[in-house]
Amino acid sequence: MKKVYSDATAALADLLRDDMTIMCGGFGLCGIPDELIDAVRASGVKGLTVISNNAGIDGVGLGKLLETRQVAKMISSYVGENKEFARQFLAGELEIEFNPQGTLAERIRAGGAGIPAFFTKTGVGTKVAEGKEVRDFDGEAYVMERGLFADLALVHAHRGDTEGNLAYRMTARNFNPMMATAAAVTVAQVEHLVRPGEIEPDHIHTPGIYIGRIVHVPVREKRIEQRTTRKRAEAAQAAAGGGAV
Amino acid sequence: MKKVYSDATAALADLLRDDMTIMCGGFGLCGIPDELIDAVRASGVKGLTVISNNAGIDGVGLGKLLETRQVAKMISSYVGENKEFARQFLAGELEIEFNPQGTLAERIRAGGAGIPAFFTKTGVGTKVAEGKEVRDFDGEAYVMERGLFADLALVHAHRGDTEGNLAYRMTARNFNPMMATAAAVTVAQVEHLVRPGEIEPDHIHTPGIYIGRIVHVPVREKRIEQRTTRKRAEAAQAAAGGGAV
Amino acid sequence: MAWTRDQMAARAARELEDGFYVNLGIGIPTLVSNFIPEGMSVQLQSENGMLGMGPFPYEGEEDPDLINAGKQTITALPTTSYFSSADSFGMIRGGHIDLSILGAMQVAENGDLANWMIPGKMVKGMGGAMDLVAGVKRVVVVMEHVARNKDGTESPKLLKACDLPLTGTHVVDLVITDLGVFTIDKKGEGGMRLIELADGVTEAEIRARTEAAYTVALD
Amino acid sequence: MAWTRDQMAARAARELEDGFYVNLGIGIPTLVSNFIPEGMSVQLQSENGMLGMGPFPYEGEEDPDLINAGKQTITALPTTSYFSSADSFGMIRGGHIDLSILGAMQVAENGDLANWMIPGKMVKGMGGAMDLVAGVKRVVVVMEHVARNKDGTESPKLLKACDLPLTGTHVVDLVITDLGVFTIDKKGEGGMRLIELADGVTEAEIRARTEAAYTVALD
Repeated sequence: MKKVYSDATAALADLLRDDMTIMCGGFGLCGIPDELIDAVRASGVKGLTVISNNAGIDGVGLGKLLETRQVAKMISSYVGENKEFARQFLAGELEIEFNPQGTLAERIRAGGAGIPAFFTKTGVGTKVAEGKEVRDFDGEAYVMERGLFADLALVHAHRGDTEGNLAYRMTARNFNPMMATAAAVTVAQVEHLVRPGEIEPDHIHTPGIYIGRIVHVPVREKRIEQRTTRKRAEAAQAAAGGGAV
Repeated sequence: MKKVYSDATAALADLLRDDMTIMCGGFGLCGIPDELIDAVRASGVKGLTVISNNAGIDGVGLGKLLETRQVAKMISSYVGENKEFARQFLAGELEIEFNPQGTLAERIRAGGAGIPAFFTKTGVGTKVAEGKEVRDFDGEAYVMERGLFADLALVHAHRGDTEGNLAYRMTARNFNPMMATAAAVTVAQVEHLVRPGEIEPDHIHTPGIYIGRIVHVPVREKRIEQRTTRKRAEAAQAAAGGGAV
Repeated sequence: MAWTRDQMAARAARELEDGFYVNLGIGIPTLVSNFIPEGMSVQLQSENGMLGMGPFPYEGEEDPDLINAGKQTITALPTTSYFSSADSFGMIRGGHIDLSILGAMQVAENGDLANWMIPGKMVKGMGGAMDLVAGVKRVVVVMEHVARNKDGTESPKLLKACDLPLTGTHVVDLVITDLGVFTIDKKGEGGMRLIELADGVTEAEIRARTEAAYTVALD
Repeated sequence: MAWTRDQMAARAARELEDGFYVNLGIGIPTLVSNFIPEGMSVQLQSENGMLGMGPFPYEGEEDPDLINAGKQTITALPTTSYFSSADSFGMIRGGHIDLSILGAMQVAENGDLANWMIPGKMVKGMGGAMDLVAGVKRVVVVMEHVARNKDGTESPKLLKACDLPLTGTHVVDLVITDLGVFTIDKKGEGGMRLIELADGVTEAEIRARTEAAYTVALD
């Protein structure tokens, strides 16, 4: 079983088809499988349903698939940073299903864990609960949400071994671990490809069983969406005076 | 907020009461919070409902609470290794609710994650589904199971920092992470107590938010339930000839 | 006269307690972290998968892998842990976060909250707001007392009932505006209660600019 | 003449494929790991929270923190990963394990399986068996063809319908006994089919010792 592919195009070649459902990891531009997204764009497949917390920004991440009109529907929690998205949506060219972020995360986890439906308080009494079963448990109302499962999941990890075991870094973890479990095939883009055993088994976040294919994409440049910093002088001032109400 | 207590007795002193529900981590004797169990025994509280995958063995782990008749009910998946358990059960002194192991694990995770109920294929058409809602999703039958939440959870970890962040070791992880999330108060017994920052933040299995109290219990002796080994000669032989069908 | 943004944040910080785990929304709520009293342990959760959020990085030390839920670069602390989005919202939905401080477009006297969409305008999505208000133990709203319209008029934001699509029902415990502070008995029959006035603000001024019914219980 | 335990395990090993993730039950199924063909990548899952289970440790190298679902001491491999029980059964329930090989007390011609309790006897619990049969893609039972009773008589274990409490319904794909091999069309109408005879066993002998209806499709 060879899971390692030479590049993103090779890894996705026989997996892509029109009208398929693709999960795509990442939060904002953090932890997105950008090289795999580029390969989807290059393939020209269209009519895609994309499950992703966000929709990238113009020209970056999933924004690239929006530019080329390859996406028919997004299932997301927040898409605020994308002008092309707004244009297509307002023109009726793009369908969007908004999910509360936690409901989206749990629906994906459920899909991967063989749970077809679960109940949550989130969204009770709001538009999100419209058309869904609402039920009382111990005097509190909960809405029933369904598991999500995709044809293909694209994830990003910091390290991966040739067996497919993955480890994520900091907040680049986000939706990647659940998505890795919730698709017929999962393809991982890893910054560092290592031999089995090099990731301590207690530190593996995604066991190799979930990863069908893996591509080594060394980091070139990672985009930052909101570069926020403090000045050293300010910091010193804050440390000196800070804290008191 | 000081989470660190000097010993198990001090950590549990004001938390224990008759007829309460306690979750207890571990699989067999692996990863059990033995010192915390000892403190429960010493306290003399009784009428306990204990949620634990197993019931220890005679005189070890939860077996100690059975000896003293402190347990009124067990919620478990397998209790085969305990003679005193069998005696009390057959005498009608002890109630037992069997759950499939995966259903038990998921019920605990659900309880900790605010999910009052979920659907699973496990147990459909068996005694486990009796009296429960069974529903079709996409042509397949699923049974509805409820989340579990306890008054107190007792867990064991390999390392813990004073903030309550925990890391488990190998298969001693088992039920501990979910149980840590699914109780009003969770008390952790850790083999190594370290300062915040000493456990790499990407390697923390249980964030400190779930841990109310922490006790440092350096390892003395860990019991092994089934000591199985191979001889070096056998191994050499297997390596030389092995593998072919 | 009314409270400034910093004064509102400072007032919100008085809701913090030692050992609290807190989620702060975007805008004024973010400022609350500047007012955590010295020596008080408050860990900030960021719903994209982090507990123990530190301050913004020094210039040149930004790490693209380390952002908060507002997509801003941040830093870690010795107490920090990272986890997946599913685990993060398990923490939120399971009631493990003590306090959520967030902004709002409208709050109703029964604790209903609207802060995610305006019909007819481009909807960006609710993000984690619905999960936070439904799951967190105590929800504090920090917002301007009234909305300023483009034509120069103003509209009340504390209402008898929200007319914008809801983020959650019966979810708000406390509202801090630039004019004062209100409690809401979100699960009971106690309604909304004015408990503090901002510096120089009168109860009459608040009454004139509030649609919601409320009782007064100033110290 | 019939197959030995090792021969049954060897036959079960022919169900393995390169790249498979497999869960082995206690007893004969455990022996299957001795018959994994050289050069074939098969990772064994242990439902207490491990993927990539290695052989038993050398004497003196047992680690109490490293056990399998039968509570036996084992070892790790370079491919090993550890995870929680919830994650382990998410893997099982979600259909990610390719093959489960386990023992049984009874199997019915519709694929029903009973292997966890005998009414009137002390019940030990089902452990992970119900989750495995419901969740794993393909379920192979390895068992003696008949049960030997204390009075010397024997009872069939391949039945028209199980009379013991069920572990799962419509779950078994293949049954390997000491006498032969049967396929079951567990979700369809194809029923049970005898596809192989053990060395020296006749179809007549199997028919005499089998209650279940089956068709014959020997090569």
